[in-house]
Amino acid sequence: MIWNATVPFGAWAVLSGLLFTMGAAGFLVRRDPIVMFMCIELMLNAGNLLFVAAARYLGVVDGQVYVFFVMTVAAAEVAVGLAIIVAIFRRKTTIDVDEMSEMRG
Amino acid sequence: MTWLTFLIVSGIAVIFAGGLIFSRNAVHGAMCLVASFCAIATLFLLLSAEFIFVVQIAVYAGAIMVLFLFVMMLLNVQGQEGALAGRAPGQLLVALALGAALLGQAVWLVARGGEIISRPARIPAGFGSPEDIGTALFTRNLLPFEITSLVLLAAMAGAVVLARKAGLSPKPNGAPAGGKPE
Amino acid sequence: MLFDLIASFIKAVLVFAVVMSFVPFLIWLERKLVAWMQQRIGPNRTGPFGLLQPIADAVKLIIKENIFPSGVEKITYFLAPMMSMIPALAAFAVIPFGSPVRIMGRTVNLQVADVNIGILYILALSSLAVYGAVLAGWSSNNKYSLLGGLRTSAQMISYELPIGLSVVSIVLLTGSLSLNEVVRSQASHGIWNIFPQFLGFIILLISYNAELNRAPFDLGEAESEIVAGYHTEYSGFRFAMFYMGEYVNMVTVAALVTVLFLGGWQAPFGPEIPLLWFLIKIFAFILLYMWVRATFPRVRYDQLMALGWKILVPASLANLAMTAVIIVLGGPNAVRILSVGSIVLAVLVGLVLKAAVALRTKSAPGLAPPAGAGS
Amino acid sequence: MNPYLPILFMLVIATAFALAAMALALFVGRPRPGPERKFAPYECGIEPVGSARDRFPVKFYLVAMLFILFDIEVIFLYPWAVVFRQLGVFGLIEMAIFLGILLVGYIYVWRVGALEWQ
Repeated sequence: MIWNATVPFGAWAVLSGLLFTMGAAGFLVRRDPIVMFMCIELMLNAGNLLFVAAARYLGVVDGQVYVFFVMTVAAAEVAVGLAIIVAIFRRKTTIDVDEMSEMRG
Repeated sequence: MTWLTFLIVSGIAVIFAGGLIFSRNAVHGAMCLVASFCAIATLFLLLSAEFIFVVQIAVYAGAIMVLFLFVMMLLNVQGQEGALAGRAPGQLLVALALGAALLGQAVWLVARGGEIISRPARIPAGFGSPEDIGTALFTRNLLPFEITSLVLLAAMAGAVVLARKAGLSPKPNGAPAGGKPE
Repeated sequence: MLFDLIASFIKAVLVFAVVMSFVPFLIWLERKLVAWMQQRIGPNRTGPFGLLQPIADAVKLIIKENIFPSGVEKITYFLAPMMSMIPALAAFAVIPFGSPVRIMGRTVNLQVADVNIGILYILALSSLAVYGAVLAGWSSNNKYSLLGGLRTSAQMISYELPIGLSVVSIVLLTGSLSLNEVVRSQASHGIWNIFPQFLGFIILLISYNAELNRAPFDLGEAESEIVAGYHTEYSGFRFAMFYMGEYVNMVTVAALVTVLFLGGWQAPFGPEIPLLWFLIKIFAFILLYMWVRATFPRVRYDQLMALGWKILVPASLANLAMTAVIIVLGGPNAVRILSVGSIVLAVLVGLVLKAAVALRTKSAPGLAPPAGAGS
Repeated sequence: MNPYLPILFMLVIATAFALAAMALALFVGRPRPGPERKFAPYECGIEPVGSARDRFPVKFYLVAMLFILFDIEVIFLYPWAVVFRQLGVFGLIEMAIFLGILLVGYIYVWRVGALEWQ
């Protein structure tokens, strides 16, 4: 039965690539910075998935440890990034990225 | 780990990821992303990464996405933005090209990489258990672990400073530190 | 394989049924008990001692008109009550409620799923319960609901930190994240974790009270300020879902605390009867929470947040540091040293707190309680 | 058998119960038509004033932000606690450094008043 066959590593790579692509595409086409941020999280997760799959297929647990670090960085990045969004919104009352393109103080 | 479970769970993950991209409402998008993260967590379980499975749920679904929801509520986002609303058309083009390139890469990986590692390695019984992770984390990866605390410290300080700049802190004018009010 | 599959399915169904049947009884018990403590009568019309009141309530709620108020965000509004209920039930899957028994010549664990990471699994699921409150508040098209939802969720996430930190101390003593292992280690230490981790127990008690949004920490549904909080706009069975979720959560927390601190299913004395001691401990814990609810006045929101961030977080960190240092230095006697140390420390902290309160009431006469009320 | 399968059972049972109950309520308690006011949000019992989607104090954001950073710290503590006995004094020292650095952050956050709720 094909349904009971072992999943090859390539399938995980494709899945991870698909999720990453969706995240990247979402990041490019959406304008709401919060949604764009969530797309970045999706991309990070796609990376994590590949890490874990590689850890499993190579039999080295360190890949899972790296996922840990990625999550830490993601949490730090979200905390600061959302703080920036909140701060900008407080000043400009818009959170459309195309509106906040000027970078001069 | 069989094809059937893999296909079902990854299908759920992909569908909800699509929900994030196409949802008109940011809160719905966040809920889709939570569901997608839970599906990815289940995939971690299939890869015998049980500790990462539960950390994924606790950190991504339980903490990070809550922060997103809070910000949406604070900023009163109601999703007036149309899904896929017109950015510069070039960006959509770039997105499509990027997607095509990545998919091509993935296909190449299947075609070529499949030969490199096709079957899962033999793993010891406790693979991916908290003990296993702990040993790897606190012996071989000690330096990154310690540096992690600096990342967290920097994030903490950065976010608090940004919040103060925006006048969100109760004492925006830099009231004397240390004095315990009241 | 098949046997295991069927057995675990039956166990899941049984656990679900038992927990759900606790809920009406607990609702009745709480109403009766609080009424008794406050010199009221409580439900007494439907059935003997008003025992059928929860059933009547359930029937009433289910045949109520199923109204979507205008302006609600329908999908989220529909999903939110379920999201506060399902994690609480699913968390129960990893709780061990008895030592393994032999059925049909096979050993069956009295636990739905014996997983390696049980403790963290429960904490992760309880952090998912936040969504119920925040989404209900957001979708309701009601400013009080939104404020209530934000308050409730901010409170829940704040108190998750002290909970997590005090559970780490338990893990230090046990060396495993499996709840089965926690019970076994308490048996092998010969002493329940409540003694070596007395401070952790107190911290967890307070934090879970806040995490469950029960009085005196029910700021998210402070009637006098924000109506009923995040579930103001909910009626009929959707409201019942929130209500049941609250009680299921309480049972889950009681079971978790029983396993972590009170030795799980072990008998304190006498023979070990399956389930009996476990249920007694759970009920003792729930009764304690009901007593607390009937006794204390509601705190202010700033007091609540200050308690969580400025007192419980440092206290649980200190407890963790103490536990770790004593385990390293104490060697085989660590558990005994910890037991004595934590009890002495708790008494000292209690005395200091009492002195501080006495000093404060003396220096601020306006705040002094009326003569005769308390010491 | 995968030890996580029963958790799936439990999830399915809980979800099925919740969905069934909601569906039953939807079927039994079909709303009868009434004036528009009947379906207006209850709020606090009187006519709603202003929009329900107002902006909110950003204190809530700060709390959630601090929570995720400390939550990560707590998560790191779990594998450490599990292997603590093998690591011994070495483990104690490395975690003391980690927590010490984060304690600096905690003290900073406290001193700038981010923990005050006003």
